[in-house]
Amino acid sequence: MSVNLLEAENLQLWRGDRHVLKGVGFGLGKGECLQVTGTNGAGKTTLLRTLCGLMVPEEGRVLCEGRDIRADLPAFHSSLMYLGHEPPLKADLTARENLHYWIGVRRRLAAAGLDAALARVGAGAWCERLVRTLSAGQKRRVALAGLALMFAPLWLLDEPTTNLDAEGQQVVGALMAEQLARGGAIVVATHQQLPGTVRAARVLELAS
Amino acid sequence: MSAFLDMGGYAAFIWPAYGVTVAVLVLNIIWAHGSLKRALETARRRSASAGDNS
Amino acid sequence: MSITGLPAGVGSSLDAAPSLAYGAGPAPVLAAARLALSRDLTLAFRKRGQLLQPLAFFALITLLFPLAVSPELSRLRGIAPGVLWVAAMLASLLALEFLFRDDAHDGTLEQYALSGQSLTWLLFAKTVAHWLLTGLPLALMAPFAAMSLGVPASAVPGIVLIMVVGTIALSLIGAIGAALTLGMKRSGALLALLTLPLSLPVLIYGARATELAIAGNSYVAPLQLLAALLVLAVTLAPLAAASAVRISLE
Amino acid sequence: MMADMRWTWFHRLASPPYLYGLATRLTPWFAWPAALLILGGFYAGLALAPPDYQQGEGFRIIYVHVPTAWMSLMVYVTMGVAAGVGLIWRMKVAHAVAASCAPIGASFTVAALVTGSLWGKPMWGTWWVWDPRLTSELILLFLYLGFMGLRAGFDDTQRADRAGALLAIVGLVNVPIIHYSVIWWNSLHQAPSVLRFGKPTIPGAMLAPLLILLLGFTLFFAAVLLVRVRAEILQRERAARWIGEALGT
Repeated sequence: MSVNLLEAENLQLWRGDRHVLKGVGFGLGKGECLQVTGTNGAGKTTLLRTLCGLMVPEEGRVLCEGRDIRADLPAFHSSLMYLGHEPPLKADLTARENLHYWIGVRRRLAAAGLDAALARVGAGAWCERLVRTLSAGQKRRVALAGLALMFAPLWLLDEPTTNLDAEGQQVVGALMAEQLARGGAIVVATHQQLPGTVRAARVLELAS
Repeated sequence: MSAFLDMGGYAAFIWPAYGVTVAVLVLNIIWAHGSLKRALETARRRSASAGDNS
Repeated sequence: MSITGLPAGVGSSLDAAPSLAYGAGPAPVLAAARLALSRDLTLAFRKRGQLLQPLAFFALITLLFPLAVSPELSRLRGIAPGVLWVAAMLASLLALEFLFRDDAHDGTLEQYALSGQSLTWLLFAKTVAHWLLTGLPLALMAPFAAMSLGVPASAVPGIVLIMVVGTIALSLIGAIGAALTLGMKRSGALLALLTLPLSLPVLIYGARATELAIAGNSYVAPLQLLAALLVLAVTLAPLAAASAVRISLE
Repeated sequence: MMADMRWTWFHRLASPPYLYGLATRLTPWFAWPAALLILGGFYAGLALAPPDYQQGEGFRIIYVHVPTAWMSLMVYVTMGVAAGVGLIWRMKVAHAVAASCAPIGASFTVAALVTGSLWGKPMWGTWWVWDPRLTSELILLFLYLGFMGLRAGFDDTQRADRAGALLAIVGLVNVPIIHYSVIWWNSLHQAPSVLRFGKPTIPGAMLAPLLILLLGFTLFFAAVLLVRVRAEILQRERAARWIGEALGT
């Protein structure tokens, strides 16, 4: 039996009085995509944040390749890319500078790579503009370029297609398909249909 | 007795000092019991309403 | 615990995949910290107006004392160390609110916490950037404020040196308070309540050293104590700030 | 195996129902001796102890000032240690202990300041002197207020617990630094004529009431803390099933 890339065991988490995660468990192998659905406030974002180790469940644990992620969080984080619903961009930096600082903190970056990633998401024409002048969809694309640059085996995406037009959604779909094809895994929280040709190996519905 | 209360002329300092200390002791007891009572009441109400629901 | 057994181009095995044009390998922690530093400096220079605020505040407080106490330089000289340090403490406190606020809001701190790099180092870099933008200008401006209070020019090098050491310590201690109050709607008064008592030793040694410098005496002893505080703050404060940021992300 | 045995008490204490029951049972065992010791100590301090040859009857304030000052510091240390345990082992009940400590400690810090000032007036001639002990006590009050203010600033108990705990630990590291800085500062500006609270060698008849009161106040703290901890546990565990069983509803 092969070890799962990511595995959650009986995650229990309370927020004050609210029992947000009630025994969530799943296994996710290489090249698989898990779709997390549920109404607003059902705990999709909480689950993603727990999976990446920002929140600590009261019970249960998250395993990466069979080892508890708490044993070595920095190593786990360097093989993970988490994209929240707001792209972490600075309004007073250009799109390109944002990517340079954001991804550069994690990985060595070459200028050519940066340009290629920006072209990939269709940001080549406006990547030197300040982010404050970009539309919500354009900001989202810059965040996608970050995804394209980070070759993390594990992607945790929170509503990746928000604010994107049809073409942008195709880019997300292509990026996700590529990630799965090279053996990475994706956990995606969305109540929309998965973009492009991506199919979820598993669907996890969170009840509120 | 009045000599004791006079405290050798230091009465104006000694008795307020003891008064403040005793007040803090008593207030601590009252506060602690008050918070426990409130917590108990809330807990009782909650467990009673939980019992009704099931 | 890097993930193994994935095809080339994925995760840690990326290092062995030169075919990818993107450049490879995790960034060394010092390079990451340098990037975090230059990012904050770049951002600050895009919004230059904010840089001047603590300086103007510092000058304004210094101005209050001659008006409130007396314009006599001989009297002002006596209270100059206290005025300089109280003004420096309040000015650096004012600037602290912006230290993590924006980065917490737009998710940058979250990405730092998930970068696989040491959050302690990244926050240390941020604090250094903050000091370069607020503490250092304050230390450089202190001589002018001091001379307006009747301090002799001979004391200027000493004052700058003492101020440099003291303001670094103030920034580091302040970073803990700033990180603890993240996620609160209104934190101004609370930030002062948390930070000022913890920075009192800096005030005590800094003001004493300044007093000795103004009198033309040796200020080595209090400066050494100030430096000891700085060493302690450098080793412990970023750790505490990193834990506080992690708590705010939970 | 030995290690397991040694740690069971720690894990039992960490369980809210166990600690709740233990606190309920233990409270009278601390409360009654505390009441006896404090009443006896006050009587001995006010009536039995001989007057001081220098300060006359005025020295009797020592029997309220020193115990309250001792409490202010001891409670802070307890709070810091509990906070550390809570932060490191993610133990909910330890956070409940730390949160319960703050108002108790703050109230005794106020008492120490007031009694110190009342002692200072006949000795120094002014209500307030920047004496190192009083100054440190005042800073300690601000540390308590900061801790309570930070906790109050969060809506979410878990976050308040963890942020407060970190502050308590930072404060605990800082308390000695602040204290020695204040002593150092004061040694520079000492006015020669001032009569200071020294470390006088107290004769046995004067010392005995003080020791009785120190023990009495410590037991009093334990009793009040246990009651407050129960309230905090009830608040934190309000969704848990054991509460209904414990209350018999």
